[in-house]
Amino acid sequence: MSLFNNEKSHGIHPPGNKITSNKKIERVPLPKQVILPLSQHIGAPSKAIVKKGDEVKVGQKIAEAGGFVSVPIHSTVSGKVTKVIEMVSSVTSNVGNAIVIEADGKDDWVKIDKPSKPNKLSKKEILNRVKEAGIVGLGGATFPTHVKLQPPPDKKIDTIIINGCECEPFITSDHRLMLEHGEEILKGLEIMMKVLGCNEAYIGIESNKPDAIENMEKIVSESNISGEVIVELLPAQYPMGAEKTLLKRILGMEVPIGGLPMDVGVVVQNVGTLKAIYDAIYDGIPLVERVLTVSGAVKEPKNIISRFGTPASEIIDYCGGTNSNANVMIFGGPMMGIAQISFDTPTTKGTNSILIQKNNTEVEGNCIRCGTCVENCPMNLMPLMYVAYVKKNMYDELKDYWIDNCVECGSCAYGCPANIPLVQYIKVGKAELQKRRPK
Amino acid sequence: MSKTNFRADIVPILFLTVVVCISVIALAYVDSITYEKIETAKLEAFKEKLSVHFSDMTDFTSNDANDCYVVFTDNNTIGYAVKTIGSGYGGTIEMLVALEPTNLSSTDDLILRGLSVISHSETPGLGDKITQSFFLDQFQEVSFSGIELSKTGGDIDAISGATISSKAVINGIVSSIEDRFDSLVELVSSVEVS
Amino acid sequence: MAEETVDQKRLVVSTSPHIHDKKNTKKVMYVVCLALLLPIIGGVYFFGIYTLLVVLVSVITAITTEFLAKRLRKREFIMDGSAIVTGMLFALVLPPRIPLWAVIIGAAFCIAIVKEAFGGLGHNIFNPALAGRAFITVSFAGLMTSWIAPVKSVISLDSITSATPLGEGFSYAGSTSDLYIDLLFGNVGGCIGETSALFILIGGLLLLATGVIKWRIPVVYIGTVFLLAWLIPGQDPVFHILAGGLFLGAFFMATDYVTCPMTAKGQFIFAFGAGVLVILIRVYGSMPEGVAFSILLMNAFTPLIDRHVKPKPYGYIPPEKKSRFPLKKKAKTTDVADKPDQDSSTDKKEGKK
Amino acid sequence: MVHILKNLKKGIINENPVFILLLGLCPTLAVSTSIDNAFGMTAAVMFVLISANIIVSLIRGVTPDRVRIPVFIVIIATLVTIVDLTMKAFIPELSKSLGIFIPLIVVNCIILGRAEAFASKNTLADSVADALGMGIGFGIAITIISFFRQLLGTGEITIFGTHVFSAPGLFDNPMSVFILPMGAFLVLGCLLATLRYMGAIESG
Repeated sequence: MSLFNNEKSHGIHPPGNKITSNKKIERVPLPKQVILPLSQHIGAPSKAIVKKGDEVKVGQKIAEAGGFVSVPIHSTVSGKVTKVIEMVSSVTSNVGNAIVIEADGKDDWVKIDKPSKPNKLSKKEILNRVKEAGIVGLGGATFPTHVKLQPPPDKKIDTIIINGCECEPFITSDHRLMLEHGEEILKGLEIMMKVLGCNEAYIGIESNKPDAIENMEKIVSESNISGEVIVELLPAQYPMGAEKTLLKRILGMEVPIGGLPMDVGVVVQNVGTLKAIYDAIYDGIPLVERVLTVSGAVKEPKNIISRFGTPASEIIDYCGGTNSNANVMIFGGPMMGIAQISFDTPTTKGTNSILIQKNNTEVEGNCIRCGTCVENCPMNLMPLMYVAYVKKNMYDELKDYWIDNCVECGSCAYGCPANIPLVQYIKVGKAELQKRRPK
Repeated sequence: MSKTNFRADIVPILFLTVVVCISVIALAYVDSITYEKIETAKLEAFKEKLSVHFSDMTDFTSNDANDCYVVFTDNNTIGYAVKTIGSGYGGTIEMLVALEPTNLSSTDDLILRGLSVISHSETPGLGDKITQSFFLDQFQEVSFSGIELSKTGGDIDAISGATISSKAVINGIVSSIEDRFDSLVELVSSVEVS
Repeated sequence: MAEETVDQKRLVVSTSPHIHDKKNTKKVMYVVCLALLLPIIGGVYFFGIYTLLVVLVSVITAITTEFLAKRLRKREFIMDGSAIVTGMLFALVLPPRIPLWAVIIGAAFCIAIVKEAFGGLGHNIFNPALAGRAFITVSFAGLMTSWIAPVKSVISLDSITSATPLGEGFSYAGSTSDLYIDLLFGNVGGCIGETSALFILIGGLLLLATGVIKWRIPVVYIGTVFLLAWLIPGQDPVFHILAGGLFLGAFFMATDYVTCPMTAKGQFIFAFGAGVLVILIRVYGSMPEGVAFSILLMNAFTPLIDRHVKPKPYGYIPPEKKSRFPLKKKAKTTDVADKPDQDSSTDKKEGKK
Repeated sequence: MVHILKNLKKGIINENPVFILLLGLCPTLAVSTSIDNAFGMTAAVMFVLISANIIVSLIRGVTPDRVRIPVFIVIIATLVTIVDLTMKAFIPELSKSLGIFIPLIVVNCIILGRAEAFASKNTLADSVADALGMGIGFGIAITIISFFRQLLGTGEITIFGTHVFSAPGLFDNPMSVFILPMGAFLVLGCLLATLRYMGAIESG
């Protein structure tokens, strides 16, 4: 079958541009003001528990989980809540509430509830702490981690895959994290394995990060779980870091259409999330900051660590400002990231990179049916059919081509010689199908 | 259920029957006027085809299968004709081969008087050149054995670019005449007896 | 200072991905043009400078027609090179001494009817150049069957009527190896661009090397013809692949993105079908050459192939096949039901270890 | 009187059977190889169309609904057979070149369509006007198509043996594709496209 379906070719090789991979993580000065949207994660928005005028400290809970698939939000600075505003989400473009906090510059922390014996914590306690720390998947999808750690009883998890691929060009935050905080990551993994009760884990790292592979292998071999964790070298190819492609690459299994990795007994977690789990369990620190890469058309591309809610402009200024012709700011990588309306947009839990670019959108041409998108699609779909059907408003036919299986990785649009924005058409089609779905 | 509704069930049947009857009567009437005319028209049309080769013909007779003909002028046999079929590029080619009134001991004695194409579906501008006189005239006064392409030693030059059509004509003539030779002989002898 | 520039800047918002491969339609078309120059040079060498005129007229007519058609359809005319490719390909499948007016009519037909009437680039069902050739063949059968022998002089306007090797069959005076060499280098009668297998092969390899075409269609197409000719008694497989327009068709026509299937499996079916048709037409049909019609016929099948040969998507679980014997099926399903999915996946995993 | 004229005009322009309703394409495409054929076909179709409309309109009050279509078909088939026999008897040449398409008038959608859609619901005068209009519309369309096909396919125009004119370049190298069935589709397609472009047909 490999003659007909060359699986290796499914995916693309955009130029890596990992210009910041040798830059140590730097801490950005505290912002003067933070804007914290109540919906920074997948699931129900959090519910605010502070009101205008309240004094808050760093790490103080300012919103609590709005449901099971939801997490609390903590203040990332110390200061005063000045207002609650309505703002457009930087991810979904939905309008939601956001809490604005004026920083007093003191950076006072709330009393940290640091467990005395982190290794002795029960499964329930760990889950509770993970949830209360507001941890979500930091790879970009921002799925609440405590939900992932509590699979339904009929789904036995036997393998954990740690995603250290970072297949998107430019981004190096996970790379730096693995180099500088490898031990914490592995401790986090240990906690996860304990919670899920499984004794098999893979750390998948792309071959373009040899130092990270070396570092992680060294740390794994020195740890007490060295027999259970395997560092897996993966070819540098986009989208290797999508959980479904990663799972297939490492375990040779496919997640059924419409299913989750847990359907085949696997949980995929980003390295950043593991670091956050470590912080929450060992140090009792909630999720208030993260590592992110600032790259592209900025004067000094850097890996930085910043508090959530910091306006992007402050981070960019810290990196020396933008080059003169830049007119696009992307939260996330160039392949799947979301272009932002303004430089003032605050970063959120899912923001793993700020990428500055010059707009290079070209005129959309006619599809010449070259099949590049079919060949590039990691999910083995036929993206061009979605364009054809969406253009003709034939939404029901989209299902015949398994549109729900699309992960919107952008490989199709990247290679399209006619510059067709395929992902845009696919998003329109999915949204239209969602509208028609009987509730 | 079993009760038949006269208006709903019987009337339509009766109506349709009446209509059919009327149309049958009408057709029978039209047929009675036109039948003879159609037959004569057909005969005339064929006679015309034959008279291309036998300009002084007055009558002809044919066998049961209607593919062999004997042509007369005032009861004198002046020649024979055979309908031949070749399979060409676009379909069958129907032809009429006119023969000199020779001794019919074997096919080798036959001499062609001429050839005409009755119907064909060859490519216009190419294969349909078989209907043009420069090609057909080659078949005048040719012995049966000479019906072969000049390339392979015969008397007939193929139409350039339409070798297939030319071959089809020749193969059609040869095979059809070989097939129908016996019935031609039979027809001729029966005519002579009467 | 920096802050000011940052704040006042207006940002452009577009959907992901924000980077793009350097490949685009225009570049693809110009690479094809470049590859086509080789067979054109071959044509000029063997049949004289007049053939260059034919190519030029064809290309100019194609571009002009596209411009006019776009104007008529009130669409923007973009010089994306596809008209040049069509014009070149069309000229290459014409006899060397075709009158220029026939070239104009044909090239205009290619663009106006076969391409633009269906909606322009990407929407045509048939390969424009081949459909144009078919149109001219049916229209002016006489012109399209008058071949000349190679004159091997650029300035010569001589024309000695000759038959193509395929039209003549095997009645070639000389040894088989001479025939092969003549066929390979193009020293035979035929269309402008289809005589020299070697030139076309080099052009085709250029396309393969630049990634414009995939190996599947040319290899399967030529391979099928070779294999079938080898299996049929009395046919010379080498002669069959070298003679006529098979190479030109396999590398430049059958691989046309728009009119061939997109999936690898579909391309196999397409190329195999075309190969079978070539042999059927050449050996059992009434025409000496069948490349053009084989590709056109398979073009007609392309939408069907694309509809039914979809790649198996990631994570696809085939629906349970309906057995024709319900009793047996029942027994089977209970078997399967006993073992949940989990088992099969762990099996796989263990295999991996 | 006004609406009779309206019905007449409707068939020729607004609802031209070939160009707008796209009905009766089988004979239109098949026999439009020469203007002679077009005239012959038009005459045959018009005779059947008018007679069928007259008869259907006359019996519209008494025709039971359930056997409506069979009755219409019987009437049309009878009329067509009459035309066929008559043509064979009196104009065998034309009959031969129209060939199978005379008997096939039976299934020509224009005729059954008008009988069913119009004549079975309207008065005699209206039905005759409708048939006449449709017949003329069909005639005009098939004549235009056959004009182009004959001109392009043979390079000259002859009507009933009379040579009208020949196009200089075309006569030496006629584009025989237009005489073939494919040419009929090409000509019809181009004509429809032109009419649509000029706004004669509303795009829908």
